[in-house]
Amino acid sequence: MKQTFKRPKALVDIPSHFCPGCHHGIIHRLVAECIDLYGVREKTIGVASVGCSVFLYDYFNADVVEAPHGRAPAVATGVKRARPDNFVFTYQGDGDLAAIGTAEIIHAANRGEQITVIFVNNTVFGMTGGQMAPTTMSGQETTTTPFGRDLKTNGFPIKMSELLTELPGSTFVARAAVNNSKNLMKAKKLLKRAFEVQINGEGFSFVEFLSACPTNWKMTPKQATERVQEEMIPYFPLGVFKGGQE
Amino acid sequence: MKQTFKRPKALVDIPSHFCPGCHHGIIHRLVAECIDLYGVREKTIGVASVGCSVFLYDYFNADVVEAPHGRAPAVATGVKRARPDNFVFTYQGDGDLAAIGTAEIIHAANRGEQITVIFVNNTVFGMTGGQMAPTTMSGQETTTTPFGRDLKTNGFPIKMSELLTELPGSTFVARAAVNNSKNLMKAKKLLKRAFEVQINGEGFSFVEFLSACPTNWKMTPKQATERVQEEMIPYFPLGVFKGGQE
Amino acid sequence: MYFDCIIAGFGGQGVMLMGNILAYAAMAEKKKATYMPVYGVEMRGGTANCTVVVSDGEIGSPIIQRPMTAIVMNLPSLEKFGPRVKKGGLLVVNASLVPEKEVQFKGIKCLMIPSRDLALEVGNERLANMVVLGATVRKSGVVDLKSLKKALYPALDRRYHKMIDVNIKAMERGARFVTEGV
Amino acid sequence: MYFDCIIAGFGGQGVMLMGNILAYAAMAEKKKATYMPVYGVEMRGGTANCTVVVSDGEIGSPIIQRPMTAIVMNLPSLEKFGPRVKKGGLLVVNASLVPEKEVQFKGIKCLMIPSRDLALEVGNERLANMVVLGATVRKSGVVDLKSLKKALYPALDRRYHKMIDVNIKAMERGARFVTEGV
Amino acid sequence: MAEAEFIKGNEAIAMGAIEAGCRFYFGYPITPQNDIPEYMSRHLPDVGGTFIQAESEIASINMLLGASSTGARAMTSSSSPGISLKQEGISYMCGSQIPGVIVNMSRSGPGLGGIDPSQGDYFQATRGGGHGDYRTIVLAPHSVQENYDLTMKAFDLADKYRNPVLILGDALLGQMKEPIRRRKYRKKEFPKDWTMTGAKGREKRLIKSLYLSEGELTDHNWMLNKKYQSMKREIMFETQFMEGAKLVVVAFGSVARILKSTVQMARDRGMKVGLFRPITLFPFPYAALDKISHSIKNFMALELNTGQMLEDLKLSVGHKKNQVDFYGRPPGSIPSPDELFNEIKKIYKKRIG
Amino acid sequence: MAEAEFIKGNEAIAMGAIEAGCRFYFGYPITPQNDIPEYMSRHLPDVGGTFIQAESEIASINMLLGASSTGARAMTSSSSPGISLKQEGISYMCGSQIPGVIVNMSRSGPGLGGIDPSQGDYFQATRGGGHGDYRTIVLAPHSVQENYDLTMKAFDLADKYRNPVLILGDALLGQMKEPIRRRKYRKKEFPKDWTMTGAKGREKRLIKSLYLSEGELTDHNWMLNKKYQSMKREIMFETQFMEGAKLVVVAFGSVARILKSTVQMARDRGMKVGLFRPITLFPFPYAALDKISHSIKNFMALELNTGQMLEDLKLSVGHKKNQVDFYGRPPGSIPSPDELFNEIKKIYKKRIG
Amino acid sequence: MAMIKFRRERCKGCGLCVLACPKNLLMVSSKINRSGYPVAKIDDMKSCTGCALCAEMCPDVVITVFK
Amino acid sequence: MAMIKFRRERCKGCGLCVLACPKNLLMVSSKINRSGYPVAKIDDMKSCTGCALCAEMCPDVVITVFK
Ligand SMILES: Cc1ncc(C[n+]2csc(CCOP(=O)(O)OP(=O)(O)O)c2C)c(N)n1
Ligand SMILES: Cc1ncc(C[n+]2csc(CCOP(=O)(O)OP(=O)(O)O)c2C)c(N)n1
Ligand code: SF4
Ligand code: SF4
Ligand code: SF4
Ligand code: SF4
Ligand code: SF4
Ligand code: SF4
Ligand SMILES: [Mg+2]
Ligand SMILES: [Mg+2]
Repeated sequence: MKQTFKRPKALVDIPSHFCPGCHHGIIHRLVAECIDLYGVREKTIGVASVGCSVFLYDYFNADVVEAPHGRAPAVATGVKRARPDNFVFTYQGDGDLAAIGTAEIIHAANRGEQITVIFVNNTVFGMTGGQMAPTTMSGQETTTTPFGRDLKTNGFPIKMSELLTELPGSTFVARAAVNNSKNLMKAKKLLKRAFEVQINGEGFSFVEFLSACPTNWKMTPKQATERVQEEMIPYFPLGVFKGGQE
Repeated sequence: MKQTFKRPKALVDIPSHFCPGCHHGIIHRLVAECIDLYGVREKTIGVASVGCSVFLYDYFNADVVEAPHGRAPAVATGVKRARPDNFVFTYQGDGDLAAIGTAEIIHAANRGEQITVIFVNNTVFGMTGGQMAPTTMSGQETTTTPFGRDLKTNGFPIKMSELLTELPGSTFVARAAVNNSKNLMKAKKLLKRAFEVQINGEGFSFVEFLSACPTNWKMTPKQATERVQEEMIPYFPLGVFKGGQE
Repeated sequence: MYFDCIIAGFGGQGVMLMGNILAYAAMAEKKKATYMPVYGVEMRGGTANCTVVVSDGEIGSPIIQRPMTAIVMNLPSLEKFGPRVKKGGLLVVNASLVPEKEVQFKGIKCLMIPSRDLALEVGNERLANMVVLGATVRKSGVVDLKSLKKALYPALDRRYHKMIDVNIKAMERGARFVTEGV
Repeated sequence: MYFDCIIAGFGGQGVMLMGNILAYAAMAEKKKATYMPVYGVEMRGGTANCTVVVSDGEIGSPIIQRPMTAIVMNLPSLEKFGPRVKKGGLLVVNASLVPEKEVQFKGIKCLMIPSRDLALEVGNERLANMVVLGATVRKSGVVDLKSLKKALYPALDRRYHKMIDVNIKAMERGARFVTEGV
Repeated sequence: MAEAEFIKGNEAIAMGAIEAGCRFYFGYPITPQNDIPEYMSRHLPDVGGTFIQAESEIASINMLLGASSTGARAMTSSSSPGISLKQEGISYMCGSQIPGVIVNMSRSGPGLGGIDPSQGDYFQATRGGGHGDYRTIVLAPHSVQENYDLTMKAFDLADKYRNPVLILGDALLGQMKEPIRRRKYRKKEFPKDWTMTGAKGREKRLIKSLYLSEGELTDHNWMLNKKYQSMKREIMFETQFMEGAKLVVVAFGSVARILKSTVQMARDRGMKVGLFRPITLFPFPYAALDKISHSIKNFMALELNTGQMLEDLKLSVGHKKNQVDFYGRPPGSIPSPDELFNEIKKIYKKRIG
Repeated sequence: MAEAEFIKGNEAIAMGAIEAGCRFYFGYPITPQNDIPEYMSRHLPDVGGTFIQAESEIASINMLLGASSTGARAMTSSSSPGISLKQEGISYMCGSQIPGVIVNMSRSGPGLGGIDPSQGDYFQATRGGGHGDYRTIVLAPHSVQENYDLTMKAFDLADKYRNPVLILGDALLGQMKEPIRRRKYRKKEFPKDWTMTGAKGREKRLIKSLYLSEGELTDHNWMLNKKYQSMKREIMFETQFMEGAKLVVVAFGSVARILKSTVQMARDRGMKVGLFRPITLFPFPYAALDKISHSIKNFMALELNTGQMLEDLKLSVGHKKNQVDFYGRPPGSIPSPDELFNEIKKIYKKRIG
Repeated sequence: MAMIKFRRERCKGCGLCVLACPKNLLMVSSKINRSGYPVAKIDDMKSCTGCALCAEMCPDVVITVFK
Repeated sequence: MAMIKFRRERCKGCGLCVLACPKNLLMVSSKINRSGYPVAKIDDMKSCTGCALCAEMCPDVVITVFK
């Protein structure tokens, strides 16, 4: 018998701090698999952001530099410009990327920085204990929308993939989910394409992952995973928005 | 004989500091005319930004508060939420709104703040002496793109109206120019609609003005005004992007 | 009168609630109280502890290096806080998760509570924390058991008030374990 | 040897260039020099001035409250800087824009230069600044006229080097006006 | 007297704010102060107030600037890295003389640091971390009750001086629970002849910090400086065990709270140790400490950092004239009363014997 | 010796940077330092370098953080309000021990203020305007030549200490032109065993400022503190006319430059005035001033603000032991040598007679 | 009949009014005002229709129109 | 024939693998590991096809698959 599924080499063999059923763990593994697949581990420089994924640096067997909250695209810009031959990626939550880091992601995309951005949208500020994120859905209860997100006063759940698609500087933009095997397999394909875009020097690549946060959604892992399908995907449609060719 | 054209009351009768042929002066007057037209002078609170229009407060016969560079939409949010019955507008340059203030304008629009944003796009940082702005055109020489804007390294001229149109929170988004009488008359209409949107409580309204900066373009006023037509309008098309009805 | 204690366990064990109830009980007796929580990085399933200080007079520090009393709900907590208990102090151990052989401390009193069994007796195992709290209060005498029961009202969210009776039973069971040894 | 001067006018009059050339001329004579510009808020058409200090030794302050010499190219500049010239100092006035009656200062030397007329004589009116500079240097002796001419090379952008000859003529015309009074 | 309530330090701040008439809150989440925005989001609507979770700390401080410019009572809160981002805005508010209450429940730094209690932001708070010459009143509570009381006071001071007021707490003061007693807040009225309300029936008004004519900004700065000087009348501090003290321990906020146990321990053991706790960090009680230094010669600063308030202590008592010692515990571990006792004992032995 | 070139202060900084091997520049325009990005945008491409005009100061400092983390020599520049916005990033760089050169050609504040020379950012620069305990070396040039020389030095210091280095100038030092002489820069090599280059043939590396286990951050802070203390060996200052001086005037940067004329005037008039000019503001020359205070008793700080370095002077010489006077000229008008002379004369008369 | 008036001291000689006049009636003269700018003028006032396009385009509100 | 292995100490009992298995072979048992989590298990290993969907879904890389 041959081992047909194993831990990717780029993923350090330690327990994770993520809550049970958190999709961050799956997304970490997918990224690590791609690093292995393209053989770029020794060229990779990860940029960790601030959010539940802040310990990225412990989990990836690669060089990692920590960015202040929201600023990973700027840090990655500095890294990539200084080391154009390295593979540079950021990994950012929806608070990080779509709230405080709005300007940085838009301008990094607009400049067409040759970086890969992994964007984990779990409709909530996970690390800080479940406050509203820019992507929080209409009516969703969070600790700062105790009566549910009211579009009139809190604004609309923001669709970052669609927004970045508008910018001529972005090369590849896609949205994926890992809530079931089918979506997960599609997600792998999109992530591969994102990697290839950077490796081929084609430009800025961006994959948004819809992700479950059972803890702050106050759901079981099963309920949370189902919510991705039932509530999130209808509003945040999956697929390639730009640059699917190749 | 009756006087058929005169200085609007909302515009203080002092000389302006703008360079000869600068369109800021025209745009100021159009805004002042609308304030007169809708009789909102005594309810108006202007939010001045940092750029060549920083002295807005001297020119408008209305209450004005100064915002830090790029933050006028946040300041206006605070003002409008505290005084929902007042007419609140910001007046911002392309450096102010599309560079440092990217996050603030996107989120104010996304929240659907009931404010009116006057956005003056002159493809350059005017006040600071002619550096590249996010809207600087491909190949345009500025003091920080001495060899012309290179899309590969400096990114693309950003289309703010199009971007804000994407956000469900924005109610009215339009682009105007004042480079000739025809465009100027259309600009007036768009501006009126923007005022009405706020006055009727319909939401966030935004008018982008293409504007000439003869000084930093190193052109005569005539050449600069012509450039708006020949170079800018083809890339930054005029018209209503959203919310034209009513 | 002065009392301080550290209560520690995993995230889901309700150690923070224990601390809160204890502090409310003290307040009900017109004592001063402080409560200070410490969370790990993990949102769920991580470790957590809190410090409660009760006193007649003004309370200085709300945090304590060497507590008079420690309640440890799992093994890592025993390892961390057991050795810190002051000489002559009291260590209350959740015997359902901590094997007796690990509890080897000199100069302090140790109270082993088979909290899960006792909790199952009165209802369900999630009441283990209340059992331990009842036992601790009976043993230390920091507050009256009556005050502890009363404290459930302000400490629990209104939604859970229907659970107060069974919580009281669990506290009483813990207290009885101390008095009667079973 | 120590010399300082303020040169002031509207934006388009080239006062900054005058300051630069003067400083380069001093450098050509192995003197130390500092140049300090001050701009108004307006980008075009506003007021502007600069201060040039020339010395054999180390230069302390690059800015001067009461200059030994002031060159004023328009009326507002006269009003601002005229009264500040030190006793015994020199005030050079662009007579083409400043009426003689405004120039009423005691204890200083005043030099009125009909700069526009002289500039037109040698080429075009945009050379007025060079005329005034030539005159100032001849009058004050701060540097040699030769050094002033040489300074055009480093001070002017290469694109304008074809204009050097006519600039030199303007300087000479200014200097001649001082020596010959016409 | 009202029934005591057992609440978190962060909640006490939020409650105090609402009772003092705060109707606008703008913030961005950051540990360890999230209970403040969370409380505000739940309770402001009840009183007709507005809660906005802004897109960032920068947006928050500028929304505060905007709301306060209309004369409304408004607040923002954050913790260290978020407060760093607000520095430009704070400088603008000071320059434009706009009131507002800013809470820093500080955490450990530098950088991302950690979420432990820390006093590493003392310099930033007391000397203005932003650009230019400006100061904000800085209130440093050391208990949940004080969180509540000083927050109320902060709103009055902000309006009185038309200047932002900073409340400097930390993770300990935000997370701990204690009983507090509410008190009736009596709102003082302050002139509102500068607020943005629309120029109805009056001259237009202008709020700005840009001053370009010769000398104008110099005057503006001296005027502001005079105002900052005049804040001296607001100085607050607490002393304990000063009679016969031979060593005065100086500390603020959370560590001062811990020291209350320590100093008691010291006195119990016969060591003549007093405690001086500045409550206003700006203005700092220079004169009070100076006066004390006429009779007591030994001082010791204790801080959760590597030595910041220490400088103010030196400036107060003159470290070339009096003995000034220091124990610092930068964040990452919270010192217990016993540990602090040992540090004080060392110094006491050395200086007094 | 090279031919003297007549250039702007800002350009001298840009030139110095490129000669010191700076190959990455990230900035956002702001008066009065725009010549720096403009020079960089024109000249970096010649040497294979990269210029990015970032979307903001915050993006700039974080691009700097990124580029420097790879071991490249990189720089950002701005002026006061922009520097306020960089405070969070600077705190991160210090916490993560990432080098980098940051130029503040400061302007007048607070708020939007104006574009005049100012020294209002002294506290921010020397005490860390961001959160947490951190320090950056602060170099304060007073001439165009020094702009050039100290910028080169800044890159070495940044690499040596793995810490950002701040160059604090102002509008005067940025805008004035003076002849400078270029010098050959000899690049020193520093260990690069911490840089982000990809984990090829080695263990992975990590650059961070987050430290969560008990006590770890405390140790990290003390380690950093030790490093900051060790920077004392870099202290630089200049003195003039100290022989027989009865009053020592202490000033830095642009005002020190102006004072060189003033002190000369004073000496010409027989007043025994000396000038002490700190060149490193952090570390501040405490010991040198202290030593001087053993023989000279009268000091006077002069600053373009309402009194900031004054505190360091007091801490140096002990203001309860020696006489420390102050003249401040907050920005909005530039004092001339004559005006400063009058101020010094007043003090001299009062203290010396 | 129509008439336009210039407020010469405010004119900056930019010539945008010149571009705007559909009847081509305006020009920037060589007269300089106190601020040093050449000022706009109209020679043939009779042909002016009072359409105010010149005034609309003037950034400095130099022109008022009567009709 | 296929086989899966659990690394029980890493399991958090989230049950995502249970959802993922097309053959419905997995369940979260009542056994608790050292970290206090109930762990996933498979009873009917023979029916396992080795499709690895369970492993793909596991956020904690608890499952390895052999075939
Ligand atoms: C400047 C700054 N502001 C705020 C924070 C606090 N903070 C840490 S993580 C976070 C947001 C986390 O949400 P998200 O990015 O969605 O990541 P998630 O945890 O949901 O994966 C915030 C606000 C911070 N560390 N720094
Ligand atoms: C925080 C901060 N950064 C930079 C500046 C400098 N600054 C002033 S105006 C301006 C940009 C002006 O350009 P724009 O917004 O396009 O207005 P314009 O002058 O072209 O009308 C900049 C960068 C500042 N004042 N504050
Ligand atoms: S809080 Fe949410 S996002 Fe964070 S680890 Fe837990 S489940 Fe995942
Ligand atoms: S610089 Fe440009 S934008 Fe600014 S006033 Fe002059 S022409 Fe107008
Ligand atoms: S448009 Fe106005 S400012 Fe320009 S030339 Fe005509 S009148 Fe003068
Ligand atoms: S009013 Fe019309 S016709 Fe008359 S000058 Fe102006 S533009 Fe020409
Ligand atoms: S998915 Fe993984 S962690 Fe979750 S229950 Fe299954 S094996 Fe355990
Ligand atoms: S490998 Fe496939 S069949 Fe086997 S347990 Fe996993 S999901 Fe089920
Ligand atoms: Mg999230
Ligand atoms: Mg612009």
